[in-house]
Amino acid sequence: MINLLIAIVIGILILIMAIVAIHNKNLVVGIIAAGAVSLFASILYLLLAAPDVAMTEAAIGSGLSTIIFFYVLNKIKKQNG
Amino acid sequence: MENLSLEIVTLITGIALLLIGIWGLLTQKNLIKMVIGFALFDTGIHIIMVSIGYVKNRTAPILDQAVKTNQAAEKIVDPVPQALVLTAIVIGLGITALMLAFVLKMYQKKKSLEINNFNDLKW
Amino acid sequence: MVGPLYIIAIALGTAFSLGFFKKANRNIPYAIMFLAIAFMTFISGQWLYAFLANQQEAIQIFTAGFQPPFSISLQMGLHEAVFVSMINGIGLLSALYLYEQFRDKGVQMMMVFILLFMGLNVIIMTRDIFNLFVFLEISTIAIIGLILLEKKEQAMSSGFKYLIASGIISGILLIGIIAIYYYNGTLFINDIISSNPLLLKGGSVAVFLTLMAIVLELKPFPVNGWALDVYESAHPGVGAILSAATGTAMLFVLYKITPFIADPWFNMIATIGIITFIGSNLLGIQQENAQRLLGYSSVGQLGLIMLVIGLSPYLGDNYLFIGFTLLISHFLAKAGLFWIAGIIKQKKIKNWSVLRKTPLLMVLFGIFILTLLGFPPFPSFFGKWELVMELSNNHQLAWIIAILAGSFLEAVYLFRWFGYALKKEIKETTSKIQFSKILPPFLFGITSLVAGYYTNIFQGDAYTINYLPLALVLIITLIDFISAKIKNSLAILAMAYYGFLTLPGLYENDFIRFIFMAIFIGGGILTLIAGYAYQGKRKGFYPAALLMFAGLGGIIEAQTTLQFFFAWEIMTFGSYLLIIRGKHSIKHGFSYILFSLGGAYLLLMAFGLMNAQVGMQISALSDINTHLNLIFSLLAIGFMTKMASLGLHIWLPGAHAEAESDVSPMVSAILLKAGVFGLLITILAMGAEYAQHSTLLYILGWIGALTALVGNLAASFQEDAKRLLAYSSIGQLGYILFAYAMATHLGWVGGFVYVINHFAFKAVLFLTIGAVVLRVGTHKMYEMGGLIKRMPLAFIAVLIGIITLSGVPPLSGFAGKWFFYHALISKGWYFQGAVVLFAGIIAFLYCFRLIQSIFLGQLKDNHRKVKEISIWFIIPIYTLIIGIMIFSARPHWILQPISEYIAPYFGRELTWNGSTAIAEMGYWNGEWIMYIIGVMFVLILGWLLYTNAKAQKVKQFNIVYSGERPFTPETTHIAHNMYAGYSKALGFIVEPYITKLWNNMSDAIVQLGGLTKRIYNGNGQTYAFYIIAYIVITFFLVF
Amino acid sequence: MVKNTFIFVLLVGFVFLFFNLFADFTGNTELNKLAGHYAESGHEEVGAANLVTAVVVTYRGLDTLGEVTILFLSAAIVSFLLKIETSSTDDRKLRTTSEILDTASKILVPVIFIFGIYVFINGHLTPGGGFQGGAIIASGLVLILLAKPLRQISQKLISIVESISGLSFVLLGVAGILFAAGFLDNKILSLGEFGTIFSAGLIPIIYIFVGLKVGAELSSIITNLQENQNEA
Amino acid sequence: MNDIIVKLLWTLLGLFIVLNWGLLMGATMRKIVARVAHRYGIPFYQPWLDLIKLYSNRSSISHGVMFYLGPVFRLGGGLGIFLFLPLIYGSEHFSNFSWAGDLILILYFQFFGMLGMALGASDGGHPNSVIGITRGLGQFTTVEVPLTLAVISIALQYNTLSISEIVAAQQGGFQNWTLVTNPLATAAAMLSLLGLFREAPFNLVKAPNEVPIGPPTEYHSAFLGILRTNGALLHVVEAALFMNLFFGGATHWVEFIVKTFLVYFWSVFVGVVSPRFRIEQSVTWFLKIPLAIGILAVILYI
Repeated sequence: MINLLIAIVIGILILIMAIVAIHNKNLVVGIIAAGAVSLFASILYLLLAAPDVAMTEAAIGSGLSTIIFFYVLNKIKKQNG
Repeated sequence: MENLSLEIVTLITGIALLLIGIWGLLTQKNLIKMVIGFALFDTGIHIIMVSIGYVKNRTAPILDQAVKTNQAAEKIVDPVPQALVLTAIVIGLGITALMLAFVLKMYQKKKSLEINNFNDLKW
Repeated sequence: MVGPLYIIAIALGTAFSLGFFKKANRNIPYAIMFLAIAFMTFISGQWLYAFLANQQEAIQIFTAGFQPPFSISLQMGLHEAVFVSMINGIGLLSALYLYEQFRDKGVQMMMVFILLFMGLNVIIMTRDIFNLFVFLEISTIAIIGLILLEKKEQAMSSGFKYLIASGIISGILLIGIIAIYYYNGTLFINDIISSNPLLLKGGSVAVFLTLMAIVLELKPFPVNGWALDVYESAHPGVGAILSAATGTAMLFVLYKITPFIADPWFNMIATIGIITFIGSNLLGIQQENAQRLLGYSSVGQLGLIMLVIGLSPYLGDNYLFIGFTLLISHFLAKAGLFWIAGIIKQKKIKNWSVLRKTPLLMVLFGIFILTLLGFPPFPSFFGKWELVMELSNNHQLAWIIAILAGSFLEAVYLFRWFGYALKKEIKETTSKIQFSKILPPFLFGITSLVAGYYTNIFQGDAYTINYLPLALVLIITLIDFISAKIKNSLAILAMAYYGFLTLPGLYENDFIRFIFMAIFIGGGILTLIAGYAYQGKRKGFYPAALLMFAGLGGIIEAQTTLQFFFAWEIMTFGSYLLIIRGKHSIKHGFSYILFSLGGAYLLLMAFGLMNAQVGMQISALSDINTHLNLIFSLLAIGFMTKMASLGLHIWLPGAHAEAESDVSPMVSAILLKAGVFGLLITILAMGAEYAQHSTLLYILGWIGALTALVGNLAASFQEDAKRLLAYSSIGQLGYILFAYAMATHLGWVGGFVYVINHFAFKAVLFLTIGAVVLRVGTHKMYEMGGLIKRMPLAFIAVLIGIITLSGVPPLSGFAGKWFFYHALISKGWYFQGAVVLFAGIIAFLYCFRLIQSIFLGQLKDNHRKVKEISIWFIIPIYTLIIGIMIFSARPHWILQPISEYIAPYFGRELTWNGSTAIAEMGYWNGEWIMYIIGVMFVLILGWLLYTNAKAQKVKQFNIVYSGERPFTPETTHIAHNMYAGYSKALGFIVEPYITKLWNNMSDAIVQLGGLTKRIYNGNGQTYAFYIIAYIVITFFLVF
Repeated sequence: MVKNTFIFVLLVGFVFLFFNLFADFTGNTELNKLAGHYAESGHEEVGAANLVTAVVVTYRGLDTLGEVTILFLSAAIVSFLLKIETSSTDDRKLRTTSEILDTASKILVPVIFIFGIYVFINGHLTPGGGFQGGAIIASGLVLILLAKPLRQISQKLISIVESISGLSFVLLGVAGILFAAGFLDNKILSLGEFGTIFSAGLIPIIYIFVGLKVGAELSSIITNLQENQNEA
Repeated sequence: MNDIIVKLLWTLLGLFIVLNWGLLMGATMRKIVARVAHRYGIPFYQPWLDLIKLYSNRSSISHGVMFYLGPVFRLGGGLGIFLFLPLIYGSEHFSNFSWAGDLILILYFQFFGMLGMALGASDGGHPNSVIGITRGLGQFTTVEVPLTLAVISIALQYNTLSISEIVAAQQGGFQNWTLVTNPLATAAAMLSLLGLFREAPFNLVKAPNEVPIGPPTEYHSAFLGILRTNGALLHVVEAALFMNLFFGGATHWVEFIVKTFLVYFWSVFVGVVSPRFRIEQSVTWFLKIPLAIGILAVILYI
């Protein structure tokens, strides 16, 4: 039961973060929010008894891909001036 | 509340995330935002997949002290969707990285991140 | 046998190890990659051979040592072997073709390339649905990588669009797969099939999503903007891969999962297919960019094959045959065209005229275009034929119409393009062409031809008499570089031999066919004799002419509708090539081929309907018992397009007038008879009972009469001699239509008189005028005049020609008129008849105009030194004139057997008493009329010679002119706007209403295309929107 | 705005589609036949305690191969893409990194690497495996780059690691055909004692290569983005 | 062989009668027209004098072969119609060669002369000739339409196209003439006749009173002689054709002469009292009233 509650809360958080990621004007915030979505998602995976997936999501979804986003953003900003 | 089980909550979360992702992909004019939208869409699908593999009140598909080999079939969740998701996540990363590389190149060419500025080829 | 898994291992191993060669000389990694692909090809080819040689069962390949569904398994069967061989084959050739690109761009692209083909191989072989997804992603990403081979700015954005789109699609696929897994507990395709995934609603939605994703990978219209952008921006070599290899693999996937699908969904696939086929072909019409055009065409072809898959429930055993022939045609042709595009490096289709610099490329281009369009003898011809037949057997007329409409649109742009390549002036020269680039399209072109032949053999109605002439055409094409004189002799010999083979038999068995064959062969030989007048090589003339005659002969010889249609299409294409040779013929050739194809499709439809009832024998046409009106109308209209009946005539004047001097008689005097022959067998098949009371023929009669009127009237108002003759042909064919539509004994004999006469005098007139045009260098009649002084032989020929044409006794033209009068009165078609006879009198106007403006009146100063027309024209002309004379003096030699032939069909109305024809109402003795008039003529001439023996010859310019002297021959020659008063009174009849009508129609289609193409606004986001919308809308339509 | 309304309507339709898709979804209460088979005999057939790993590496090994290939492709394309006509290279002063980060990276990076290797070597026993381990190694690299943005990571090394591990993966797969029951069969080596590190036959070895390969590929993507940063 | 010679001799006799009657009739008509116009007119023997003069002209010029052949064709046309037309009903001798072809032959043989004339005149190189020919041809096309319908109508009526049989069907008195039994066809044909004879209002083709225009412009001497001969011949045979079709034919030469005179007189009479049409007017005129009558004539017999 507690798992269910946690899942609901996390789920809501995920959705909020997702909306932030999409609708925030600031790209940096957006990217971080997207990373956060992945992070929360990995928690969901844990709840769903999928530690492997959780690890992967945490490492790749919220870790590496966020970093790649930032690299690209960074580069774009630099080119801009 | 009684119908609401864990996997259904996560399934709904996944679907909602997927829809938000599509929404972002379709409405945001910024290329990076579009990629973010795509990443969310992907994550949504992954959550759906894992939810589908879940079996009520069971543990991870790892055989150890807690889960003896002879009772595994009653104790663990379905490993197959998890395996698939693993693959899917990595594929998703590859595609995201590729998209971002393209975005970067496109930006270098036109100094713009507006999708509307990349309509050179049409009809 | 090397196991199929080694394909994967080799490809992956090569790709991974190429990383070691990043800094090395790039030829080394290229060689490794090439060898790897060659080995992959070898593996697949060896399996293909094994399956073909000994019909064994498909084998299953398990991975990881476990049975499916527990592990991923692959399957290698005949189908897989074929597809994998196709894919690897094109991979090998692409590798060769892209050699330069790989050398420039480095090792990474080679990795990408080989992985692409590995992906496609696994896609075909795998039996695991998630595995399918993974390797689909591989090939998608690899394609995106290959886009970068072309260093274009647009390549970036199109790559991004492609990524977004395929990202969404694969997401959808993933959802579908996981849902299928949920509902069926397996990922093994065979298990999914056996567990019937559609039982649950959710399961069916899951299958729906999977299906939609795969369909979307095939780029259905209008959800394919990103793919088109890639076609346009990528290197043509990549376009070839995307279109031929990826498309083929995806089709196989669709084929693989069809067992999942419920019946109503087949309709959905078919609908998607047809919308794609028609939609993209519609958009192709306005496209100027060659690669994008090829993109539209690819999408359209894939749509067509999707349609075939969707219609498979109707197609029965023939389903695979149809689908595969269409696919292989698309595969060969599209790859070939893309490769050619890469060789000549011309973006705009208007600039493709550079192809003419390299005849080999031109020929290949032609082969591929024809392969795409389903012309014989290429595989898709038989595929389309069977498709129509099977649909017709299942009463799916609407599908047939839609397919033919789409094919027609496709023909529009392909022939426009082909026309540009054949005719537009060449702006720039091409650089040298490497062997590595020309080899792949060359091999595919050869394969196309060979595949066509084997398809026909497989299909079972191969007919050697159809292929012998084609082989000859091929030979003539190969020796096209030698002098025209030799080729001409060869062609004449070949025609004579063909006649020798066929004519005696026909004479014994079927007199009507004999007459037509004699016209085709005899006319062909005579007009070819005129070809000796040409100097140089006349490149391309002989293949085209022989192609046409091969088709004409085939039409007569055909026993089945398939053979007939085969020959018909060959004839159409050959004549198109001939027509488009004229100087300003690009437009006319285009409209000719479009009308011809439109007509041919109607024929095809009719043959389909017929096949459903009585099979393919032409002789069985008379046994049909339902849809009589529909079938006969389709046939009649189809043949009337070739006969240029009113409403369908607008292609003719230009096509005939602009053609070369010896081509005009071929296409006018000879070719038009093909339509007549078709109409004739149609009406014969109707039988007297039906024919004599049919509304259809009643309408045809009126059309014939009005055609005659309008044709003749329009001819009278022409300033251009050849155009005049062309309109005259329209008018004459109107008579013929009218005569046959009567379906009576007298009418038909009259029709035959017209057919024979029109052949003879139109050949004489066109040959003579053509020869004159060659001498004076203009078509305009008012720029000629008085040429009787310089070319008396030509004048006499034209004189005989117009006497025959206008029906003045004693020459054979009168026979036609006589039969007409009697026939129309006995038939009761008085008013139509009056129109026809009125038209006949109008013929005098243009006859007079023709002979007066050219030969009589004042000789122009610049023509004072022209010579008599070439001897090579005089020979055939006077041979024909002798023929006319014999026919006039001894009409019963030919007409009596014809009369006997027809009598059993329509009831006897005519008897022969020696040379006297006796009808119910009157009689006619051609022989005696000839004698009486001859004697009389000689007597009067003698009298005049006697009284006027010393007449002094003066120049034409020496005339009484109201006390003044005329200025110049130009101002004294009345030729321009000759019938001004007449045109004031009746000119309204020949206003180009019909041309306007057709123009408006084609404008409307173009406009529609213009509006439709707005959906491709170039915005990747919009395309993404389309994908989602397409899925959702289809979902609501299906569920 | 009109367009957004359209999109919204569309998404509502999409929701409806999903509603239909999962109308019969009740959640599982037991394993299906396939999963049941894995659960019951997976440990005997494959010998890996982590069934996900068993599925990923052995039962569905071909998928994994494909997946590695996708990353490989991505890396190759990204590297190719970013090399295309690099724009003008003006030397730009980069911010100097802080001492702390520098030091931290020196200490942390080896730990991270070792952790990554641990994750993929133990993939058959505990959660984790090649992908996760590879990702962890790649994040170690990121840390290096954060600390010293100008540091050149040897592309060549990465490339060689990538190639060798990829080739080894393929060769091991082929070895499966030659010496065992099929492509990627892990029973070339004995399955060992269930639950120990040297068990599950080939799985740990394959996972090592997968880990190395994924790590190399991700590193390649990252370094490519990094390197070009200097030139941009 | 003997039969054919006898036949030829009889034919020549018929030709002699017809020709002289044609010349006389022409002169008479000219006289009448002159009197109507308050002139004295020519003497009745004038045409013979003209012919003799033309044939005996010493000097003559030719513009070329076709110029030379034109008159031959022209006379051949007139003579041909004569040859294929039965003149006197019931007379074996004056039925000429009508066994070789029926009404259709005669209708189409009209063109023979026209064509030759047109070509010959064109070879003369005179623009006015060509103008005349184009006008004539244009007018002729529509003149033929009512005639065609009339022919169809009587073919339906008598169920034959053989002239002899048509005449045979009209025997037995005035009430059996086509004029009575099929007045509409007769009317249509008689209107066409006006165009065939090219008297006013349809004489723009020859434009007799202004600059010389029309086919004969360049002709003179024996050439013109032949044309004149043909003119005389043609008027009679055309009139005879109409006589045969609509007015009961002739059983002896007197009836022949009276009837042909009246038929010819009809066109002269209309000509005398009519102004002249422009070419497009005459073209459209024939497509109005005569055409309507012709159509009615056919409809009545369907």
